[in-house]
Amino acid sequence: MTSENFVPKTSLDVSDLPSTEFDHRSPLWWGNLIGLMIETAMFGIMIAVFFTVAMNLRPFPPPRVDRFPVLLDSEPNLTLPIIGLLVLLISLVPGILLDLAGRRRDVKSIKILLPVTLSINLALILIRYYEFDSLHFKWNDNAYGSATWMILGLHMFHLIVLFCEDVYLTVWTFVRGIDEKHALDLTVAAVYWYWIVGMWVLLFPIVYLVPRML
Amino acid sequence: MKRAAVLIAIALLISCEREERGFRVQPPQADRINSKQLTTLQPGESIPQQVVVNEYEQNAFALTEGKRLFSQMNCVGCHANGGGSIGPALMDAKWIYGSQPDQIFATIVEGRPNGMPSFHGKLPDYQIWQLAAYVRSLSGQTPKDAAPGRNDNMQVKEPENSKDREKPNDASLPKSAERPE
Amino acid sequence: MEDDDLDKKQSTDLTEETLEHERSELEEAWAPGKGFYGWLTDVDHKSVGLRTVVTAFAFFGLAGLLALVMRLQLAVPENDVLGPDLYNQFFTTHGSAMMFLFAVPVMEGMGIYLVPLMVGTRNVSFPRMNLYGYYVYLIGGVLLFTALVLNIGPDAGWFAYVPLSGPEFGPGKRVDLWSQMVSLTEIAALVGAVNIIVTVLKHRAPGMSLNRIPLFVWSEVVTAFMIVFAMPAVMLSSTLLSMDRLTDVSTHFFNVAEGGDPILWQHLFWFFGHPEVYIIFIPATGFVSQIITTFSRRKTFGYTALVLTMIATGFIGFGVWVHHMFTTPLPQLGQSIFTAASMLIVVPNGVQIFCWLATLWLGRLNIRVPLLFVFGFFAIFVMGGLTGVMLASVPLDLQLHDTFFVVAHFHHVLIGGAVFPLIGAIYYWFPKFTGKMLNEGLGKVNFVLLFVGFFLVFFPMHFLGIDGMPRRVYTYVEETGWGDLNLLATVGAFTMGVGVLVFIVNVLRGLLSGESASNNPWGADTLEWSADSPPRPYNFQNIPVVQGRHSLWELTDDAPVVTGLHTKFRELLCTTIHDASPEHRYAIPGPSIIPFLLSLVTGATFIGFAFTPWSIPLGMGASFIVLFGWFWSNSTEHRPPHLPEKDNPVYDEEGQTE
Amino acid sequence: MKRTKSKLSIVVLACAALASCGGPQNALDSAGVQAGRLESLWWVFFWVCAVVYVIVMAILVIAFLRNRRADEKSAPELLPDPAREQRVSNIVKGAVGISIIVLFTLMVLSFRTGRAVNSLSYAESPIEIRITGNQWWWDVEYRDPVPSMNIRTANELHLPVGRPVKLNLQSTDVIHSFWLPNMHGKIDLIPGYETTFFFRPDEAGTYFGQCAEFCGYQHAKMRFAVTVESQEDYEKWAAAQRQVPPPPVDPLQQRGQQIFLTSVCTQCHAVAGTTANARVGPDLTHIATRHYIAAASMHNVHDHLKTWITDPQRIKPGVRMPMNTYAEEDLNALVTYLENLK
Repeated sequence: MTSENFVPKTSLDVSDLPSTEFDHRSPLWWGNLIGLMIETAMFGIMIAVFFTVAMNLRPFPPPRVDRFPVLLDSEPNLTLPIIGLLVLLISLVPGILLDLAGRRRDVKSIKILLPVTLSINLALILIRYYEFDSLHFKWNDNAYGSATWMILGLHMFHLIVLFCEDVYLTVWTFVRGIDEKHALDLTVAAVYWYWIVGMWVLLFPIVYLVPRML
Repeated sequence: MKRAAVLIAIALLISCEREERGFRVQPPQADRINSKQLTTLQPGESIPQQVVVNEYEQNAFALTEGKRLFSQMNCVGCHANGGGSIGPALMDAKWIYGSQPDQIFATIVEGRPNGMPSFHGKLPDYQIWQLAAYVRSLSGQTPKDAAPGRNDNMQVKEPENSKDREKPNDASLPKSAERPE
Repeated sequence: MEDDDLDKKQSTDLTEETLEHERSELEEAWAPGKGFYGWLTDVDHKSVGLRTVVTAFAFFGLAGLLALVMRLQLAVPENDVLGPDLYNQFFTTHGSAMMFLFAVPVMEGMGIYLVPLMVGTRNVSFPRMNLYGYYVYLIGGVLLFTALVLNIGPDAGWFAYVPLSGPEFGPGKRVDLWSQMVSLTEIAALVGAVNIIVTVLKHRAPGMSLNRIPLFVWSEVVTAFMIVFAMPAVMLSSTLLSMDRLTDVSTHFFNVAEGGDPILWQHLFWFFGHPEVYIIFIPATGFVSQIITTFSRRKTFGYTALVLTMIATGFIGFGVWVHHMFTTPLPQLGQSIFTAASMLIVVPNGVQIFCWLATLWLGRLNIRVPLLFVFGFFAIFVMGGLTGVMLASVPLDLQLHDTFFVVAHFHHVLIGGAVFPLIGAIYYWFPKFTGKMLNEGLGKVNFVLLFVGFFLVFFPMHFLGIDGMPRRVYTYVEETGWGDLNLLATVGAFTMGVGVLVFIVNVLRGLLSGESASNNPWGADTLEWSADSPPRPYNFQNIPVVQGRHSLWELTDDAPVVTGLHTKFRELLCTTIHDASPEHRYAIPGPSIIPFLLSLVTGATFIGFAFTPWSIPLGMGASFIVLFGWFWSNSTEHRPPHLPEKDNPVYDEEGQTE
Repeated sequence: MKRTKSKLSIVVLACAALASCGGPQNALDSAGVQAGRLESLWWVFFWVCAVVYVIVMAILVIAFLRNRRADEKSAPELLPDPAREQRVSNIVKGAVGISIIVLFTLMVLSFRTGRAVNSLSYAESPIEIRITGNQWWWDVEYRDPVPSMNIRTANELHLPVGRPVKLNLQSTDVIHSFWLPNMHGKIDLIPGYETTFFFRPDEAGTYFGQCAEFCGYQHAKMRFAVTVESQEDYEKWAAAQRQVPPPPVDPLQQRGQQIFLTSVCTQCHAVAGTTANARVGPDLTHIATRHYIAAASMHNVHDHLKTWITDPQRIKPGVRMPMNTYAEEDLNALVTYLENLK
């Protein structure tokens, strides 16, 4: 008790405990994880919206309106999306390496890997930007267009956010070096990255394959 | 502090006219129905005519009411959703009988040759002014914040609040409908 | 660090002098900034929590005033105090404010203030994010009421059903501003939830294993998790709605003709909307549990049952939303399932009620104002729960749905189930918040006025509903014969108004001239009562090691305390998730203006989104700049000059510390 | 003790009020088989809930009144007598068990009632009525295999006793909800969805219903009236409704008709047998046979018609009916004409 004159008889000394821990031992990791739960919920709801729309529209996907005569087979193009998916999967390699390097506090490889991931992020954002065309629909053509644009857009938003995060980490690393806290930040960013990839592995078939299956 | 107060006051005024739901309004310029001048010929100096402002063009509710009337009074029948079919298009820059509020009002009230019926006495003035305001919103003459959004039906045109402003060109109007300088 | 180290009590060299020295160092390290700027940048969870609570009560008052005007309008048939336009704005703002700006924030605010104290730590895990959350919430709230003053108040109901709220039938910017308000307040709610969860998971005092966490903390954790899964639904759906309406965007999510669906909106909204009421109710059960335990002077009856029922409620709460939609064309099967779920959720609530009754029955009561409010809670909430059972049945709901019966029901549940415990909680924790006691006599008057007033205003509404009076009507014609009961309700409403007035008076009086409170005026059992009243910025000079479920009651005076945390800068102790044995130390940032700046950017972005889609890219750019500064300053603060090297080493190319 | 008395008296008052309550718009004054089933289900729920409430309150009050006081100084009871705890916890468990059983019973009962009220949908030869919700009035169309036998009216229904009614409901604008408490619960009218709804009126009389889903400015006054009458009366009414009203003979009415046809009215309203055939507003062919105007929110009498025509925005602000200005005698003629549209 902190009343003025009370002197505790015994104590539990924590002064020799470390000041940073990885993974589930770190509050930051948990904060990040719960943030991801929130975003996952968002995507879950968007998927529900997508399928509601898919059930409502006959035929699905609806005929293309961006050209004349109206074209009935309006499934999205797959070339660019598949490229994007592959790049995303490949990007896991530097991602994992960076994660491990962070745990090893291996400054040398960190300084190599950060720019690599950064450039891959950028590439992905560009691919996504052009990916919107392969849908054949604008967001305001019909509910199907709206839903798909929203899903792609939400995911692109996360690509951009992660890109910004990496920019920050790169700058810090090259200016101030790697300390315990930023080693932790690297691993946490890695979790975010895995989540982004995982989400897309889930969303890709929904956005691009379901229209062909229904 | 004072500036803040001023800003708030401005916001207040703007939003009030934007969002006002005028249920029992007196129509603006109700007196002008019969004061249309069909020719520039007149004895002596021509009377300077001040431009009529239609407050409804600033008012979201009035514009929406105009939109409702536009379909319920079957304007769509000829003008389609502004794209025009039997009647001229209303979403472009071209105006046969003038793009000014009072000119549109007159066109609706008096009717025009080759098909435009006269709504004289068929609608209360304030509803005609609402229609006139909406007609101008079709070519983006009204503020985007006040213009109506998309309809809950098949997408046929970009909604009024997304329509970019056309530059009205009244060159093509017949002498009769020209406004005297 | 091993678990059994907890029991290894090292004799300590703590003396008056060392303690004095430490205290002065802590005072310096944790002191907030000076003056208004200091207030603007203060990241102390207590100041943030208290601000949230006060702000929420302010909005409660405003929304309450709106309610009084609405009651005036309904007092007699064909009344014209308000036209339909104003009335619609009023009831929509009343509902939205009560749900988004009062109920959820006030519960989270109490959590943000109390949870760190109750689990025995010095601040939340992410203090700056915490502060940011408050400012975003403030902006959202001010937005709603400014809009109302400017005649842009939302007028489509707090549920904003499309198509009435859609682009075709909701002209102007009213609904847009509403949905931006929703997004802003939900951001705040989510930020608070993350903070509460992580704080409870990682910063509990040594020895506070999962089965020793105070019930209020449990309730806040369950609530926080519900927020995490429910709020995204409303954030997203309100964003979809504003995109349907937005200039140059006009998507078709809710446009039947283009494959959208008005019923989709109802699903999305109630998927948030029903968990919402448990998000409001569960913290209130936390209050009730704490108050009952303290004032019946005995261990809580059925602690485990209470925890499990809270969690159960949290889960089932997500499975009942369709009972808001029984009158829409839905498949029979779906209806039956949701009826079953809606009735099932009564069981955990019943268990809670029984456990509390048992505690009261077995204990020796110390009847003070907080306990009176708990009494009111029972009398009102139980009735609301029972009418809830009626509404869960599809056939009965066909009659009662969207009538004043439902108005009566959810006011019984929300006012009885949340507001009464909340006011009781204010009476209970006011000494801790301010170091002053509230007046018992005034408290009793306050309780009686609220209690009687409540029954006068809301009980008659049951009959009005059965007699055919729908909700959300701005007036009613004479021959319906609804006049008398409505007049009675209006009288009751003003009685409640007086009651709230007495409450305010009591609070002000307490602040100005209340008798000063000791650390533990109620002889309560939870850790916050071992801190000073009001607590110091660092809460505890030495974090206690918890000995049992009722920490203070079971505290032996040779119990060890935590030493060795840095006193020169802000540091928290992280403990393991399950049994809370010390794990590592965790430096947290101090005061900063950046959260405020970021909240400004967020606010501008969202309000701008009511007018143009371009606010999103612009806002993202601005946020990036601000966040860059945020992280940078955050990181530099982890290397304060006096921080021993071993606490945050910098590594060189070889991975060796320099 | 006082509080408890007041609360008990409230419960008593509740029973009294519920038992006594009735009227032309009351869910517990059933005039149809569905409402009857719902009503009996209601009473089961009501008494169960009442009993539970009284029990809980009794325990609570006794717990408060029992003479075991303490204050914040008195030592907390951390190790209570285990036997006693056990007894109480058994009681609690029992209570939980009982409440589960009760809930289950209630659930089964409500499922059964649900089945029962839906069973009528197999009834043969119902009267088919298409009801279209508009902001803020009800468009009513009696559908008959023979198109010429259709009846078009608004805001008022006439139904024969004991014959099942099938409603096809749809909405042209926003979501409305059709609610006729004395006959059945509500059903939503949702744009893009066509919903059907069955009920059977069993008692003659006039009943009122109202839109139950918030639908904008005049949600409060979007009412409708239902007259349940004997088969003969119904047939008489229907026959009259199918007639085209004869052209007016007396000069005043003729003037009224002329005003009607040449002024604003025809833009929205229809009168069979004239050039007025717009479907924007309610059909006025037999307006004189209706008891109410303005969506059953005013009695259909001379003065009301006048005020309604000239200044509807004062009576129902926001309603679609525009304000009109007529010279006094024109107005008289117009109203006289309408009053003779039988």
